Amino acid sequence: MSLSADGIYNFMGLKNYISDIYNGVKSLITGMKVTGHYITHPKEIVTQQYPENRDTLKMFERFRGEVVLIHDENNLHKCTGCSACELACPNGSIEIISGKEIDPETGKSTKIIDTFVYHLSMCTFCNLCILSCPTDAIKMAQGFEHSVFDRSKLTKVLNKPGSKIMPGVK
Amino acid sequence: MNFNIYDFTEFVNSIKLWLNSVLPPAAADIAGFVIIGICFLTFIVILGLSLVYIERKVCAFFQQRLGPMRVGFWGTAQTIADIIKLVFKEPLISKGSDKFLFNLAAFIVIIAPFMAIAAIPFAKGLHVLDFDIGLFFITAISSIGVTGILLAGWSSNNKYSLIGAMRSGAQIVSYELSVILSLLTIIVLTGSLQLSVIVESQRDGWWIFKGNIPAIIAFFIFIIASTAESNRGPFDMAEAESELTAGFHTEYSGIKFAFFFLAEYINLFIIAAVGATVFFGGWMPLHIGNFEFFNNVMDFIPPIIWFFGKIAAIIFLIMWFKWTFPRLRIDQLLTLEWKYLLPINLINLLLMALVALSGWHL
Amino acid sequence: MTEQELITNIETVPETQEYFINMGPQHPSTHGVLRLLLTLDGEIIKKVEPHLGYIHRSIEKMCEKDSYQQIVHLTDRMDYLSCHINNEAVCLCVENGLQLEIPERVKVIRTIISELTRLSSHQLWWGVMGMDLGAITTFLYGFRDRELITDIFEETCGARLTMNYNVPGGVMFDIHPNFQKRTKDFITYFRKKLPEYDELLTGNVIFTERTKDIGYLSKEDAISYGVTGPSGRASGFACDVRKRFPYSAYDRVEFKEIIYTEGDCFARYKARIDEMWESMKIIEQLIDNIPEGEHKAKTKAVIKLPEGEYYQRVETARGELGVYIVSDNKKSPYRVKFRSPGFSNLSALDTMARGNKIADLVATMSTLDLVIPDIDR
Amino acid sequence: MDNEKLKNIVTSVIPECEFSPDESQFLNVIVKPEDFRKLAEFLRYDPETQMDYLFCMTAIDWNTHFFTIYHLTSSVTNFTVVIKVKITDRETPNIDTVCDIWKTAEFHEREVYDLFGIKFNNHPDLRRILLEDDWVGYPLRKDYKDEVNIVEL
Repeated sequence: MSLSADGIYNFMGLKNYISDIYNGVKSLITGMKVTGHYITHPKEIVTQQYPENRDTLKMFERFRGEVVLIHDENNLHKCTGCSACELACPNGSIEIISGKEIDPETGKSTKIIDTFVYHLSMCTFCNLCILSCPTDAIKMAQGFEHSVFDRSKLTKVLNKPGSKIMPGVK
Repeated sequence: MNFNIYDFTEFVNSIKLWLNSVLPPAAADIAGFVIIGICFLTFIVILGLSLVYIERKVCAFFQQRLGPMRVGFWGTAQTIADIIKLVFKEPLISKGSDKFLFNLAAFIVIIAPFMAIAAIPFAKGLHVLDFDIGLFFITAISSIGVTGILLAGWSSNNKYSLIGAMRSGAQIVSYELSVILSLLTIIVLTGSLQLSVIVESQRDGWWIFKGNIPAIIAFFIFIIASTAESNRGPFDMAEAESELTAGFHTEYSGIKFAFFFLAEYINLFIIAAVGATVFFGGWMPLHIGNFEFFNNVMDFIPPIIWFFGKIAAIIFLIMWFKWTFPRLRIDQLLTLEWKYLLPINLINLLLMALVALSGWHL
Repeated sequence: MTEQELITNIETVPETQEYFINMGPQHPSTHGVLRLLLTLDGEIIKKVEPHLGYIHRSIEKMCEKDSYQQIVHLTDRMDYLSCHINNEAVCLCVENGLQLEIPERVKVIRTIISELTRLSSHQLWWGVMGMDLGAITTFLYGFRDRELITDIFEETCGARLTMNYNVPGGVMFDIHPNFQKRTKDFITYFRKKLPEYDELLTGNVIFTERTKDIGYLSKEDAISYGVTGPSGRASGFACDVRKRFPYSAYDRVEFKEIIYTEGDCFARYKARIDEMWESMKIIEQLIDNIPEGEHKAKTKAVIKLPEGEYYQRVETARGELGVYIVSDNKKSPYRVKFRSPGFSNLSALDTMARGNKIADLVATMSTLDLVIPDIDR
Repeated sequence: MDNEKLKNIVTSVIPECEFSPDESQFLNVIVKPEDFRKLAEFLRYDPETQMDYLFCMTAIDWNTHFFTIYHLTSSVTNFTVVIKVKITDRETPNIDTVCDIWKTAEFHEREVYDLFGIKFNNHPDLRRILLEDDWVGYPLRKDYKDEVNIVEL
């Protein structure tokens, strides 16, 4: 064994051995302090109890939950049936079945929507249909509770029965 | 019948006398066994359920969560619901497994803590087996459990289980040494393995305070080693969820899985009970020298509450470890034992002998 | 027993054998449906053979049918933890092809959200890494902090994970009025919480024992295997695309390229932790200086890229993502190739894990930060 | 190093290579499959080029022929070159492997084999990587038909 000062203090590596233990225990206690802090501060708990807080739970206005066709109080919507959204959709989750309506005043036939079919099961909520809509007839709503027992319920018809296109929207 | 919360001796004796008076001696003995057995079964089930609940809650609070909240008030009935689910689950046995050993393993695992719990003194006079090798009996019996783990891993016909079982074997063989040596450190002072004597010797103060520095070191080694022995995190190599999916009990389902689960928690209880008995005076209240008033106030708290309070504190400490630290690797686990704990333990034992000889302890 | 019999008896003692274990496709630490076929000798790994494709969705084939706007949302589903950066890569590539001048505001917004994405990805990685090593509490802490970022995303972009906030030419909406305040609040909060990560895991003696000198990858191997991102930089491979080929607003911010030379799990861990500090620095430099202007350049409804080939590389949270678009002047690309970082990073796993134990493989895998949909595409 | 110099270097190794138009992003070199291996080895080990990082490798089906495309860069000089190998044989397309030069090519070549059916000679472990082993056809080829899985919108 060398007689250097280090050699004496570090007798047979004993110093390293002890400092290993000391540093190890110290690091463990540092870790325990962090968890210890949180168990003594129950006010910092971040859990949200979901179904219970349903009333107070408000989604952000931009949150994309499902596509809806906007109807006003007179059951009028703005969809002209141009099927721009159908083309923009990457997954084919929008199907527009259009019909013809003859304007009683001018006698011209105009294209209107018959049914606006929305397959929620195929939608990826990419927002492209909303961007492509020239008349802002559709928007993303905040509803997110989509689970159903029957898959066919996910195929929705967005235009309400008896709804009409808003006058003046082309 | 004379029920006294501070001393159960008379109460237990009166039951014995009553049994002997209504039954022939042999039948009275058998009836006594049955009563004790039923008591312990109920106790263990309640204990297991409540410990699972406590663990989940404690873990949740460490992690800034709420834990189970749905079933019952604050989720108190959650574990009962879990047990009901486990009982009704199909007990699957995987193809190619050794069916006999597979079933046997679950029972061995649960029997070991059942036997060990008998020797634990709950309060004065509330003690089933009080023989002169009590501590030895507990350490010996509780290490039978590893046989069950080995069998479970071997008979499952699953390589993950096998690795887990082998790890567990290596681990328990190593850590058994440290547990016993750290307990021996205190035995040097008490001079007896009988648990009631150990408790009685701490009437004027617990060994962790009286026994000077070596006792404190011994306590921490005991906690570390016994956590490892019960296969709990950070030493849960045998289960090692992220490496071996679930280790030795990968293939178990239903009630047999519940046995493994229950055994883990009862082992936890036994460790804490032994630790409390040896280091913290068992059911003995906290007494400080000549502070008569303080000692009287402490005496007013029933011993059974003292005992369970100490156990709860130790269990909390072990849970704190589990929910803070990452898991060790198997070779590091063995390094920790053979390079650190065992040498420290041996030196500590020598120190304690020195302390005992020189009378430095209180 | 004669001597001869003894010798034959000794010879019939079975030798140790190598055996196989299937790790995955369902396994807690493969983080998805990755299957690793391990050849083991006891607990020592002799060989790791990844079997991929359990979540292959043929995104490249789908791109050949979709318009350029539609491609963007598919990239969300590759590396879902750095979805914004993936989107950005496609958009930059398309803008590059169209020679489109995008507003300064867009560049800054994209950079801020990219860095937030990187932060959230690293937070998740930190939590999962701790969980892989057995410290389950870290998982919850990581997610706790990540939640605040996803809230910012939800408010501004409209979704928490697959945001699809980019469109060719800009971003989908302008930033929400609360965006700057929320982001600043988050940075102040996270500057306090990040040291906690160090206390809980980085300094922990068990953790350092588990990660130091484990899963070593040399610089030569890192370059040869194309291991990029924090994993590559931990081996000394200076591969930060943000520095080498600055895009968006990275040319005007100051940040350090984190380089470690150890090449082990701990270096990869440290690289990511340090990267979180750098990301916060970048965000702080930009958040108050978002230039006024349009949030989107004018593009035609049907985008047709001129004939040619376009390559765009960006730095995702996992490494270098390359988007290679070959166009034949139609409304959908002729061929799209995504050079995903995870795919190349995974190929180095065998080299890194050999000779280590099963537990080390788990540590190595989690420091590589694999996202399986990114690998399989 | 600039494009001109690199062009000269490449021509000195493979005299009959083509270069793509100037306005493309990187320098594109189009070579024949039999010359490719030589060029790859040269670019990797020549002290002047040191293309040690293959950052993207893929293939394109141009109906009459395939291109396998190697994006190479150097971690030392930061210069990028794209090698395109024109494979005219559609029935049994094959090309030499480079996975001993750039290890990352091992996975990428398997992917190309999986999706395009281009065989890489001397590849140590050429199996399908993303699709199942019994998959019929090569999906990224332009003439690939799958009535079940591909829905034409």
